[in-house]
Amino acid sequence: MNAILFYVATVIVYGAVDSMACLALNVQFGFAGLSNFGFIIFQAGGAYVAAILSMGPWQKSNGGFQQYVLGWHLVWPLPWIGAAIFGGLLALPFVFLVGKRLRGDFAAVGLLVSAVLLNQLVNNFVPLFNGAAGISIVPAPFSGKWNPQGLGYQFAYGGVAVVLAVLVYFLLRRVTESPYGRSLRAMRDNDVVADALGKNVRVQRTSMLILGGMIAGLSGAVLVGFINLWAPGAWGYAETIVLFAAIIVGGAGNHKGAVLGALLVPLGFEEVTRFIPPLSNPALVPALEWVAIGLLIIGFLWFRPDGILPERRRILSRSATSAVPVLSSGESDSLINLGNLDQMDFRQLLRLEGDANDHGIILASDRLTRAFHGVTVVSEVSIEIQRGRITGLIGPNGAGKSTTLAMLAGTLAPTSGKVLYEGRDITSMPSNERAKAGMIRTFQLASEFKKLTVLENLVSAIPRQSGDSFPGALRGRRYWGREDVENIERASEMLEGFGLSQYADSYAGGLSGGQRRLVEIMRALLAQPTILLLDEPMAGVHPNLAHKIGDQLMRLAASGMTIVMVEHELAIMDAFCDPVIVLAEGRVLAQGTMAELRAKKEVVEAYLVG
Amino acid sequence: MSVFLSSLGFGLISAAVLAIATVGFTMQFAVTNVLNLAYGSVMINSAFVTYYLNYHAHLNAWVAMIGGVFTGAVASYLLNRFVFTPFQRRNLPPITIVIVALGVDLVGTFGLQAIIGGSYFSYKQSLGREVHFWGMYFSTLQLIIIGICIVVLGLIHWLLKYTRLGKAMRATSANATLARNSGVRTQRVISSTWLISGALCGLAGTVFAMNTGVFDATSAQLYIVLMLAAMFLGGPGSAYGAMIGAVTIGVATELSAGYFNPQYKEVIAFIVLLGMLTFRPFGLFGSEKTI
Amino acid sequence: MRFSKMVRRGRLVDNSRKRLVLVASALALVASMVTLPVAEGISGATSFKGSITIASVAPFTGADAALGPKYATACYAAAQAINAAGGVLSKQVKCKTVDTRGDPADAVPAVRQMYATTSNLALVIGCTSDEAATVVPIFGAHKTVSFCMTGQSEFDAVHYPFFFRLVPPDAADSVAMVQIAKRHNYKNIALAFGNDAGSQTFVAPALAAIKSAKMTVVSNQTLDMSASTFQTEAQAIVQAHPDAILMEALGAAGVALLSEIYQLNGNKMIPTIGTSAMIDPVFFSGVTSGPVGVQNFISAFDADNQTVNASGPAYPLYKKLVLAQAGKVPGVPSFPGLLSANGTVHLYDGINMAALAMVMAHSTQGAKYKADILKIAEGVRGAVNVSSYAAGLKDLKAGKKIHYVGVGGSYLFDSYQTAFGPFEDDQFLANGTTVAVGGSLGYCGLTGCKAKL
Amino acid sequence: MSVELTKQGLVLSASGLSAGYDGRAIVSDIVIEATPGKVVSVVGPNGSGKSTLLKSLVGVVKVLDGHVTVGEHEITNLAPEEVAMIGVGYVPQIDDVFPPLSVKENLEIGGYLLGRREIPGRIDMVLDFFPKLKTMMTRKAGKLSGGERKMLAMGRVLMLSPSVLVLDEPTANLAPMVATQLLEEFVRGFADHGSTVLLVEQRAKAALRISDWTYVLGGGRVVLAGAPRDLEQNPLFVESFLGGSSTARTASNE
Repeated sequence: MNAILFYVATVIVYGAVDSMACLALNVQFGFAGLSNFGFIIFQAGGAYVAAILSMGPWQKSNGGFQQYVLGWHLVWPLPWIGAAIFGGLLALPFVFLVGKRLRGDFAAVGLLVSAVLLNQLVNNFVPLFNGAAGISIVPAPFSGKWNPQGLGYQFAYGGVAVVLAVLVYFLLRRVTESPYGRSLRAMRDNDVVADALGKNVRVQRTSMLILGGMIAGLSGAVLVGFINLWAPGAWGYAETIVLFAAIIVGGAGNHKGAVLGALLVPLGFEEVTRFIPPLSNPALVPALEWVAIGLLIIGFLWFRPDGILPERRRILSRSATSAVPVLSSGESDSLINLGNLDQMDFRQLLRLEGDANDHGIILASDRLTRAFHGVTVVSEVSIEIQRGRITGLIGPNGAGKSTTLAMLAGTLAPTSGKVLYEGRDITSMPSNERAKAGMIRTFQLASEFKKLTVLENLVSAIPRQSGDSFPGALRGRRYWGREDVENIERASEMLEGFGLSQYADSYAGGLSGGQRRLVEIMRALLAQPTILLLDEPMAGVHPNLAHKIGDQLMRLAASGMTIVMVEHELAIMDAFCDPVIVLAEGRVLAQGTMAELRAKKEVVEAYLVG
Repeated sequence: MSVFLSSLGFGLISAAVLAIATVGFTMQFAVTNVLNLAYGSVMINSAFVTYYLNYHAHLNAWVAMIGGVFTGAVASYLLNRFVFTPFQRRNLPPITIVIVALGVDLVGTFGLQAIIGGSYFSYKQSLGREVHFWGMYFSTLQLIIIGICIVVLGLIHWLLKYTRLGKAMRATSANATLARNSGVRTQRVISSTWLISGALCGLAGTVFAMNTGVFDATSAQLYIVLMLAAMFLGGPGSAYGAMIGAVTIGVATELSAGYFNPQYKEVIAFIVLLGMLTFRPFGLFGSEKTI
Repeated sequence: MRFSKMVRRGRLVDNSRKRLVLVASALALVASMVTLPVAEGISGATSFKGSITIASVAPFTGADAALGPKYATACYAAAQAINAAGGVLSKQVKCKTVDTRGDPADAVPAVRQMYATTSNLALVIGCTSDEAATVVPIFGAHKTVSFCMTGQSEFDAVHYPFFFRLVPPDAADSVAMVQIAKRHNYKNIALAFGNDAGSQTFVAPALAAIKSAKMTVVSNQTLDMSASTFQTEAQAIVQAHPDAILMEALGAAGVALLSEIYQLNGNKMIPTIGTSAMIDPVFFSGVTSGPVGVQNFISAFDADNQTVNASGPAYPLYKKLVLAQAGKVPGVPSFPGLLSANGTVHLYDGINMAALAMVMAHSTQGAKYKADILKIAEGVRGAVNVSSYAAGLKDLKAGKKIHYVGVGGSYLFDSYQTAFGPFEDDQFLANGTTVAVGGSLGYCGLTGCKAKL
Repeated sequence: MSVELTKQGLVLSASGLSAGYDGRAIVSDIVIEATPGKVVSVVGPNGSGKSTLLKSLVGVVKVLDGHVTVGEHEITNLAPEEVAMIGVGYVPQIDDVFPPLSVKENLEIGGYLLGRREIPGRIDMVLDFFPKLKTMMTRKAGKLSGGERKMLAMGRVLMLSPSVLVLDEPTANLAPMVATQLLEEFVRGFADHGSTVLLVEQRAKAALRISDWTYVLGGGRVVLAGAPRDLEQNPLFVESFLGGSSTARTASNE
């Protein structure tokens, strides 16, 4: 009978709305690593804007018993579009909370609090959206032409809602399954490293905040068009927690999981519990719902942190040998020798144009100084790096090698002094821009993107990918596909060279220490640096292989790549680095070839006496 | 002037309750790095235990309070022992712990509501006679609460500065590994921290309920926001910062209520919190996490 | 959308015993009773041909949880009498509760589901300001007659054919409050209304009425229902030295405010005039168990209310029936306390009128019997007064025209089918029931109160 | 220096030790022994695993294989606090004090295992040994200079009158003069007084000067060992620092 059909229509609409919300939140949380605890703000904003755009001016409309701003009486779909746009704009004030500086959990708290705050303000400030009473008698789309209470209309509405949800699903897949999506997940796994590879973390986060906000706004519009009323009671901060629960249950980082979660938690819970007859304590059932949601969150995070549908591993390699058992370090190190590194020629792989090799000064530091809480670690270091050479940086522990390297790369701001790139002062240039300009650094500590496959790790580093931007991603595979295949080719080729092909499709997080180092070196090379800053690249790498890598670096340098290498394995320095700069107690002690340095008394002292 | 003084008076009361709560909250963060957003639910559960002893076991409210304090201590200890510690062992990102804490908060708050229903409760307790000086108004009850607050903060100061345990807490919070190298059994220290902070939580819950005069299962849900504001103002993890922060927030909210509009009195707390998060995430004084 | 209210203020009615058992059983129910439609029958006379259902669509949980049970009680009470009289067209009357949680986004699916799971729905009662705006159009679409308790003035402006309102808009309520103040010759008035939808509608009309009554507003406080203390507000009111306070703040907020005023005023109450919604057992027990105490409270608290014709012929039966529901309705601490609660009084009358209209129209279809409600309520020429379903049924069977004069007197509807009835000044007794004092306030409308319409 | 500053030393020995992080060995097959009254030093280029070795001895890093004993106690994989109780005092290279605590409080924490009454006496004893600290008891440890900080770190350890001292690069980031003083006056001093000293040093020559026996680490293994005098003659020694081929050799030995 059609009463049931009406109910079905309602459930369809709510299901679509919840799905849109979860998809949007999942893109922020599951893909970009943004814990947006203020998500509900965006949905609410969209709902309000859709309402006031579709209603007439408040003095006249329905007796003027409610007040609100605007009231433009726009025809569908303008109010919905307006809602989406507003949802996006709403993201801007929150950008400061998701910047690189703030701890993730602090930012989350900030957003949570914003949600509470805005709800209170709207609730108490009547002129804006009619306060606690909310805005009612919001005209449903085309309510003039058709009867919104008709079954046909209701199903049509449900249909539109579902279509929108599906469109959102495909839009988001388009974004996340692109090179840009790869960069988002890279940022999620390790934002500092992503930044050092030239990804603009702040911009990426902002765009995801905006994209998610727009979808949230749209979902709000769809809902308010259906229930024709929107009030603060409908968007308490806890709504967001329910959505988070949905995503954790469904599976973060998986669009299908988000939809599943939406259907299970916000929709399923509500509709099922409605059938329970009232018990002697009416609070019981709703209260138990909340308890259950709390338990779901804790239980899943403990027993199945990846949710029902976990994020799926992206298989890029043509020879899709998925799920390679990750070997323990021992075996793998012997395996590493299998690489045909010596036969490889990276030059055309890395698109290096010939040997433009004048050995001019490309990078220089001028009285570079850095102090941590009053303790000076690097003081007045002035060094010059020549193009097309491998410059070594050595020195005892605490000599300030890594600190100097970090300041050159821009990941650490100097307390005083300058960094000059081809004579230009770049001291204030942010690290990701330096990376774009061709200054690529590696890190001493493991810095792979854990939940990206080895191949993804490498491809993500390749610069100037047409698909590695929001608009680029939107233009779809047809636009970036061929190029991406090429990039994967190049990455696989290098992987081959390092004898790690069999790991192409396994998560980088699972590799042994030595292998992870190699991934990092390969990644840095694929970033096609003009200046390559390596921080102890050979640590934990098998000596034989270390030497092969060294030879490769020599060839690259010969064809114009500039390399700076911090390394304590002096054998490496001997073999490959010229010149070598010795730092001790944060100062430049000496410079020259290793042979010269060994002859220098103060160097021997620095190492043996202090 | 009279507005100022009377608002100041109310501010002092709110500050007293808030200070007790925030100190416990911030100690948990300092020693175990847990942002325990479930704190409010423990508060309200403790407050209810006090109510139960006071109303059904016919104990004097002040006696019943001991039960509340005990509840807070035990509940917090168990929470850390069986929820937060296991999760932390998996060294997950801090955000996961926050989400877990929110889950716990739901269970705590609505578990209580499922049992006691949604109605509201008041202690069997007289406000005592009205006291009025320097343009401030207090009930005897409120003066007692302020007194309790001063004593408790004094005790905390004594604990942290002059006792073996207190110093061990600060050492653990500064560098747990080194503390162990020095022979400190950090696990015990952490447990005692949660017991003590939990006791504060229980106490806070009870005086919170006494001061509002009436409470229900969800009364403390938004209180955590004021605590966060106070904590971040004084620097997360700093007990003394928390005291100063609490007094500032307590007084500021009531002043804004007196001069501007009581409806928006929490707004100032929110603004402070967002401002601190944006510009000085480690507080006005703190540069790093230190008890 | 749907979860919020619970978190903002889950304030409901306490019902202590054997709770843990319930927790367990409820968990079992979640699993087992998923597909089972909800209908709580009142077993009455046996020989029924089928049944009809009357649904109380209202908040049973959330901020306004106190409202739902009042309406449900009205239904159970009326149904018991109707079934005892053989039912409606020999159909048994069953009552059903639909919890909207006071959240519009929650109300829509709740109502849709109600329709999906009840085939024989004949009447809807309840629908407060929290959800009326979203659910009334749905009722209209299903041609279901609804008696709504919303005070929102939007229903004075928009016409819904199946929508009836047995209480005047909140505006009239405010006017009545001011009328009470006038009686006591109060000059300086303070206002304290919650910031929730239901309470805010009183403010503007109250201000207007105070102005036209030549009184002065010395303080006007809006209470943030999510706040836990209201000392500043209380202080502002005390400092303004009002003769009386007009207030509506349901739930803990009202209790907190009154006890803080009591404290700041040197442990003395300030005379307080509440809206009819404040005649509520939960509020009464809350405030009297607090510091204020019973004696101080009842000596200083009045509430306007629509006249409950306690001396009238309908009252004794009504009283018997309401008290007979004790324990049957979840969430009501004191049934005597409901006797003058306007939700219970007027919906009881409404159900009787609707039932009689069904008999008169020989149909339980809203479209068919809705016109007869007006006839029965306002009385056509030569109609005999009846004050119970049984009596009305007898006269209808005897072919007479009838005019229903119920517990709330007789109902005169305006063009939007809103009834304006006479008001009275109620005071609580120590046992939580109320009595009218000082005679009728007359018919209060937006403009003022007059002796006759 | 005062008589009971350190207890009579115990033999600290590790055999067949391999240790590292999340199951991956950084140092392997280590056999070393430190005896009472002697300074035994471990030197080697950085990255050779010196610090990891020490950490594994005191329970901070997991021992994957082999045994560690102090006197007759087996301390393999004991919790750091238990190792401390047995009488092993460990001074890490960095993060060696509690910055927010005052100097006095740092010392008190050092004496955590002592009875309340003993502590003040102990503190005086330590202060006699590091008189410089006397003047700065109320200052926060975070505000001390490198040298003062190191003294405090050692003082903290002395509070429990340890029988074995394990020092990780005490001279790192110290001005050469301070470093030399620290090693020759204090570190040597402990040993001369009969306690066991295991010292990891970056400044190999300085270390050799005060050591009775020295192990040279390379690539996580002991590549050389001997009396300082002999080592200095040994060409491999300098090479193991500035040549680095040692690791290559050990590697190709596999």
